[in-house]
Amino acid sequence: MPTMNMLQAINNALDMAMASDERVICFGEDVGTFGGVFRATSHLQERYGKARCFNTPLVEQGIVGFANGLAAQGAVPIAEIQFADYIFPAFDQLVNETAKFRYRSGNLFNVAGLTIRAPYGGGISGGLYHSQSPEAYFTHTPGLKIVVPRNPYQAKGLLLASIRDANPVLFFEPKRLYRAATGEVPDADYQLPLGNAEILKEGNDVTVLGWGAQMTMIEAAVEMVENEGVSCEVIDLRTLLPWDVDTVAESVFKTGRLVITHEAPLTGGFAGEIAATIQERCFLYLESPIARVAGLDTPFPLTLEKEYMPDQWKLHDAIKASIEF
Amino acid sequence: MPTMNMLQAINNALDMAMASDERVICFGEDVGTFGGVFRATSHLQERYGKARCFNTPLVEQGIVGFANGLAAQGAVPIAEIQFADYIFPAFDQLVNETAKFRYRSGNLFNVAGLTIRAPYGGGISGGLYHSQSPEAYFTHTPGLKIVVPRNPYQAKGLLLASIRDANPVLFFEPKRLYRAATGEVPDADYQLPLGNAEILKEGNDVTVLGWGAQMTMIEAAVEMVENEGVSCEVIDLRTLLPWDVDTVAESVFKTGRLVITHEAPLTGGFAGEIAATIQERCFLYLESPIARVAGLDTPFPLTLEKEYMPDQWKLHDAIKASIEF
Amino acid sequence: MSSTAKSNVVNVLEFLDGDEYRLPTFALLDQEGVLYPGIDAPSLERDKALHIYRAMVFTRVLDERMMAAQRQGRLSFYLQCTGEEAAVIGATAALDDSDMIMAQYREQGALAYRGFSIDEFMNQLFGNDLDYGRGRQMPIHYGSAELHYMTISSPLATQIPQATGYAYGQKLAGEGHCTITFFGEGAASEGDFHAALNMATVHRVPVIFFCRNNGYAISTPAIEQYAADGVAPRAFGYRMHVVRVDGNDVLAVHEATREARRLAVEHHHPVLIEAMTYRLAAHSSSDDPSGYRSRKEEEAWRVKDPIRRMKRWLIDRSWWSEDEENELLERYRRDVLESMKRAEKRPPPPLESLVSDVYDEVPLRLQEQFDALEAHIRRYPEQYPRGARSLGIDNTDEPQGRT
Amino acid sequence: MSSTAKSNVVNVLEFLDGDEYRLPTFALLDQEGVLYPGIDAPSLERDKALHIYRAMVFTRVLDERMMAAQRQGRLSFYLQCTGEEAAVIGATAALDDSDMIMAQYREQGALAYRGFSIDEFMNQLFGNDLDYGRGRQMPIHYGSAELHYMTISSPLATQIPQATGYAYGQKLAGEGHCTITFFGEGAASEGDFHAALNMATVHRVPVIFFCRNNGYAISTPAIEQYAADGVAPRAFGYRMHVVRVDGNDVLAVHEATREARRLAVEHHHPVLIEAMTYRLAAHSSSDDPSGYRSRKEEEAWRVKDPIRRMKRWLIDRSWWSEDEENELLERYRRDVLESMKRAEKRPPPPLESLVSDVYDEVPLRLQEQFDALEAHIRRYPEQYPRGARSLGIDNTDEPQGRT
Ligand SMILES: Cc1ncc(C[n+]2csc(CCOP(=O)(O)OP(=O)(O)O)c2C)c(N)n1
Ligand SMILES: Cc1ncc(C[n+]2csc(CCOP(=O)(O)OP(=O)(O)O)c2C)c(N)n1
Ligand SMILES: [Mg+2]
Ligand SMILES: [Mg+2]
Repeated sequence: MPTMNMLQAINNALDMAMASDERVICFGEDVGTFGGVFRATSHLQERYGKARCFNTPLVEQGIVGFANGLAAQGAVPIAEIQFADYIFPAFDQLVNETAKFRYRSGNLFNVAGLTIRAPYGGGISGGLYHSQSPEAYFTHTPGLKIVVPRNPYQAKGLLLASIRDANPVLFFEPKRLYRAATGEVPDADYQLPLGNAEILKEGNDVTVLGWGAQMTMIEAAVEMVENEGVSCEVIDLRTLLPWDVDTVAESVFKTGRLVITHEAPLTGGFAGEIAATIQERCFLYLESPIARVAGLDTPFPLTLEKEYMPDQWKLHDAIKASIEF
Repeated sequence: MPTMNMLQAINNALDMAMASDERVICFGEDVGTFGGVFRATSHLQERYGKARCFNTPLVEQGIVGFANGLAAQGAVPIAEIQFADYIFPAFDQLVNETAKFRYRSGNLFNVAGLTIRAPYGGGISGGLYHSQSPEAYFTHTPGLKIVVPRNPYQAKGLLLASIRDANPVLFFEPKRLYRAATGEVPDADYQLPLGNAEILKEGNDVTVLGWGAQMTMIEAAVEMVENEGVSCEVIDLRTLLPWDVDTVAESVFKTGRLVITHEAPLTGGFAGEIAATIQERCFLYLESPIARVAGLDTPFPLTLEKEYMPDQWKLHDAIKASIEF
Repeated sequence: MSSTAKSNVVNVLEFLDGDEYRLPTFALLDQEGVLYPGIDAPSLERDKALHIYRAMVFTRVLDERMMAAQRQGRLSFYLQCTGEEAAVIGATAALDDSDMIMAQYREQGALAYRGFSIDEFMNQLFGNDLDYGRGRQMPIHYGSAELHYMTISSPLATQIPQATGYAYGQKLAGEGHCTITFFGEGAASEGDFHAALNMATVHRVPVIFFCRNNGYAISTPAIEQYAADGVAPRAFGYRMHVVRVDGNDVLAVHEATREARRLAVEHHHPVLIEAMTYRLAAHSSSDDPSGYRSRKEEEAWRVKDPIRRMKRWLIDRSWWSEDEENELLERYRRDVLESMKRAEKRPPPPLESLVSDVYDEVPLRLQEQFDALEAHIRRYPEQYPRGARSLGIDNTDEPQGRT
Repeated sequence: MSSTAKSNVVNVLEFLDGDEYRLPTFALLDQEGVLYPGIDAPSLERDKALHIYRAMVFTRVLDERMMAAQRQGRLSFYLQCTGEEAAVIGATAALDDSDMIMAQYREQGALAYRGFSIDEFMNQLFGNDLDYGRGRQMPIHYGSAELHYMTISSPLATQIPQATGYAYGQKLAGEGHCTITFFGEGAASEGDFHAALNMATVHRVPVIFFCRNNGYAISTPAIEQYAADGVAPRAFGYRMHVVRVDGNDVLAVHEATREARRLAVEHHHPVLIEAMTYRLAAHSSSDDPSGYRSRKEEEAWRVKDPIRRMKRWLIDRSWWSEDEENELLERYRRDVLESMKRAEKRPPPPLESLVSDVYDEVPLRLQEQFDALEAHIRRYPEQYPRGARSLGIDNTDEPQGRT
């Protein structure tokens, strides 16, 4: 099996999607000749022509508006938003339009084919506007699916599934891992299921839950606490909307403890939803409060980014505190 | 003391704010001659002139962008978004700009004077796009304050405080109550504190928490359950960001039970944040899971709106279930 | 590189503001409905002309009856096309029937022209079990897949970039179709308008941007909406083909749109059409224009009524008569009333319509929410007459109309 | 009502596309830096001319040095103004020093002209304790309240409607000031651009919209950004005063902006200026233009270098010499290097800067988060060298530069 980094895996998925369905169309700022500022769409214009892979003018609301219309027409658009921080001008098109297209028309029309890709997250010295993790701005929006991969293998399989899913999908890519994460990725065309969390490691004392780039923080933290004799069950949520309550609840029934982490600010972050749901489902099983390890309730900083990040040491302490409660 | 409905109270607050500070400027779609589609800005143009109260072109991103610039210049803009459902085109200006203006510049510049008013909520046969409660889309945004009044008296005092607060404030007005809620409102210029929840009724068995129009549902539900012998402590959160954790936690320490309600869809709604925080703070005091009574995880419907609404009967049952857990 | 190459150099500083370039208004019929002198009879055959006219008259009747019904409390909300029938229907008639229409909300005439039945209108207006939209949207948010009429969405201007995208798909499909998108001069202020027109010329998309400039956005007069001479000059900023027409002249609108369609489909030139017209009625049933405009102004426009003008032209050609007119009016009025009665009596959409169509399938948690709701309604059927009715619980006495 | 009144009626259908109306490019200096024949010497006195020129040279030196520093890993990111100095500085020099500047990010020249010190530049670039922005934003996000230069924000085009609002405030204040906002031809595609220009003419606001059309938005050539003849014709859509200038001709830019300012301040006419120029360097230190444009194209523009052209003009007037030039270059290079060393050595902003300035005061819960963070850093000081340093814990050996 070839080894790829996450960008290569994504590029490979896009290539396969375009090869297998001529209705698949990729576009966004700098996506054409240049292959995107991160090069996720490299060579696609060469291979599939300018009509199917192209630069758009610099207007995110237009990109998503155009994509909505194109999807309604029956095409399978994959639009790139250059940084997730710049998805907000398209917020109305996503939240009022994409998400409600099918419902409001009684499924006379839908944007089933639509996928929006956007690199998200910190750890790259990007400051306020190249570091945000905006997933929770969208998890409050029925009608959208939201997917975040943690490594190259997941990225390819989840992206192919997102493109082919019969619902619009927001696909957030952890850009910190674009080149940093490498791994074996099958050449074949494969899909990983949407809506299913994955248990990466079984354990008994505490459930540790995250998604995307935070899985690397979890991995490091779990290694530390396991050395201190704590047995962790590790879950990658993978799909944030609709999310897999059952897998998480089952795990907490067993461990009695839950630590959730995300990079985005604590307040209003998606960990709140998970904690609220799980405290209700697992009330009688909880042995300590559900803990959230998240960003500060501030914009994303730069010089003190390391201090801001919900990293393995913060996770380590939260896991220990949960155990020792 | 005169009796006013909520619109009159808001109009009165705007009038007072404009009279007491000539830097206060009101604008938005149809806000000028017409006084706004709900008439919240009636007579302000007559009184203060076209330069200080005017119609804008139909472009929410422009309204908020303009307001940001005007506030940065030192003015005190009060912008109206005609329906909260139409605030999303301005999402980027609000979340990336308004909220981060002070932080990113080290307070060289800020938009301290800014207030954005928007009618929100259901119960008026408005369907998908005249019923939304988008507060949770903003509670994930450090730098914003978010305020929701429940009655005319609160509306006037909180709006005056919002206008004069040294931070940008989103002021969501429960339009279902615009004319339905009436009450005594002092003629005087008064402010109610931001950031403080208000205990409307003390009680021992369960804390029931909400804001805005849901307070009327809570009131009705509490009346029912109190007749069945349950003693409720009722809290109006009033300010959603930054929110008053201490008052809520204190109450739950006493009652051991919490029921939270909002109209917006359950998943990702602000009740999740509250539940997550309170289960952590009050873990050892909780006698039943924190319950959330919210909208369905769907867009807002029309014909079956009554069925959708988190009303007093649903609240009644949730309170009873919490007690009987 | 950047397009300076084509711009010649001058050494004298001069500021332009576009006033140099006034766009004229294309018209064929004068205010009375008589062809301007020296104009050839336009290429509109009798059958098509009558098809258009009937749709215009039907739209007028529908609007009158439904506004009356709204005033009687039978309907929660209504919004008229009155005064703009020529613009909407003249344009629609110039298209192929399977071209896509992405409208704003005041274009019921387009549906009438394409054959949306009265019952279909009524089912949407009353949000009953037969409404394609399953009673989820406010009245007037029609849609029809069969008639290639995209379901209306309230947020303004969102359909404009969508039209660009839809038309891009049509271009790739290569079946010779185009998209028309209607919007008001108010909606044209939204950022989405700019995005849509710019992307359309860059990607050479077969789309017609049809602006109904009716002078108002609710209470806001056009003069507070923009400082320019209408919306049409914006086309120059995108190098887009543009024409301004008298929107109350159905022949001019039809002719302009026909040619625009040819440019769009045959040459992939997107086109902007600005139809100058007037919203004769209130913005909607929630509005009262007496607060922001004069009766005198309204009267001045009432004499330019597009239906009156077309009628004169038809009668002059002996294609139409007062007798036929009266018969038609009577029939439409009767049909609308009967259909309304039928629609009012129908049950509301089933309870499950609350959770279907959010996704292709109902997700697990949403199903749980639904199950809890159903159980709740069974506990309190009297509080939820519609839900109870859908569940077959019959202890309710809800009136049939809307709340 | 709607502005049809002014539009005359025609009976012949004709589509326009703006090609009828070509906007010329205003220039005073030819490509060599020689005044076009027959042109009066522009009204730029010697002192001002040299002030402008020094700022241009300084900007070039700063850009060269800092890009080199970035390549050496001393700086995380950098972005050059190279090739656009005349546009930015020529415009700035035409303003009153207390007019507000709301820039995009490639306008360091404006700050240089107004006297931002080298140390001030460096403190921002290195995000140290003296950075006004407290090390929160990426390099090049300068701001100065004293110099009326709004802190840069990365999201594109957001400053454009803000400029309209800021200028509205200036108009009400009545002190005769205006706002200039700079943006690229790429950013002009955003919806915010449309909103800003339309609101500016409707509300007659003293604002200058200055578009640096440098041919590219990262890799996207202008030809894929819009189909029109540049950005300038968009002004017609708003009835806005507009002029296009050779952006590499500092005299033309200065002259045009001076007159624009007069129109804005004295007549409340907002103005759009399109300066045709070229981004000679990469988009930023993260970019490599060889992937999307030819060396030949770059070379063709290098000969049009605005600094070379101004220098020729200055030397022709005997206002400048090669000796002065060399001395200046040397001084600037030395000053930049020395300042850089100072800035690199400074400590990072204090830990509390993580939570200050989110609100006017730190909210209770945020203070709790901060306290927890502080305690955490005290437990793991070696993992947070900067935080530990700020807390006075000194067991760290972090290198001084950026991570
Ligand atoms: C994004 C958005 N903002 C505001 C509104 C509220 N609104 C509904 S109709 C309308 C006026 C529209 O005017 P115009 O586009 O000229 O169309 P007309 O009603 O004249 O046909 C407004 C402001 C809305 N529906 N969507
Ligand atoms: C809203 C938004 N979208 C995308 C970006 C990413 N981005 C940064 S610069 C740039 C190109 C800008 O081009 P232009 O406006 O022409 O300015 P120039 O760099 O040529 O000076 C892009 C796409 C951004 N910063 N903000
Ligand atoms: Mg209108
Ligand atoms: Mg550019």
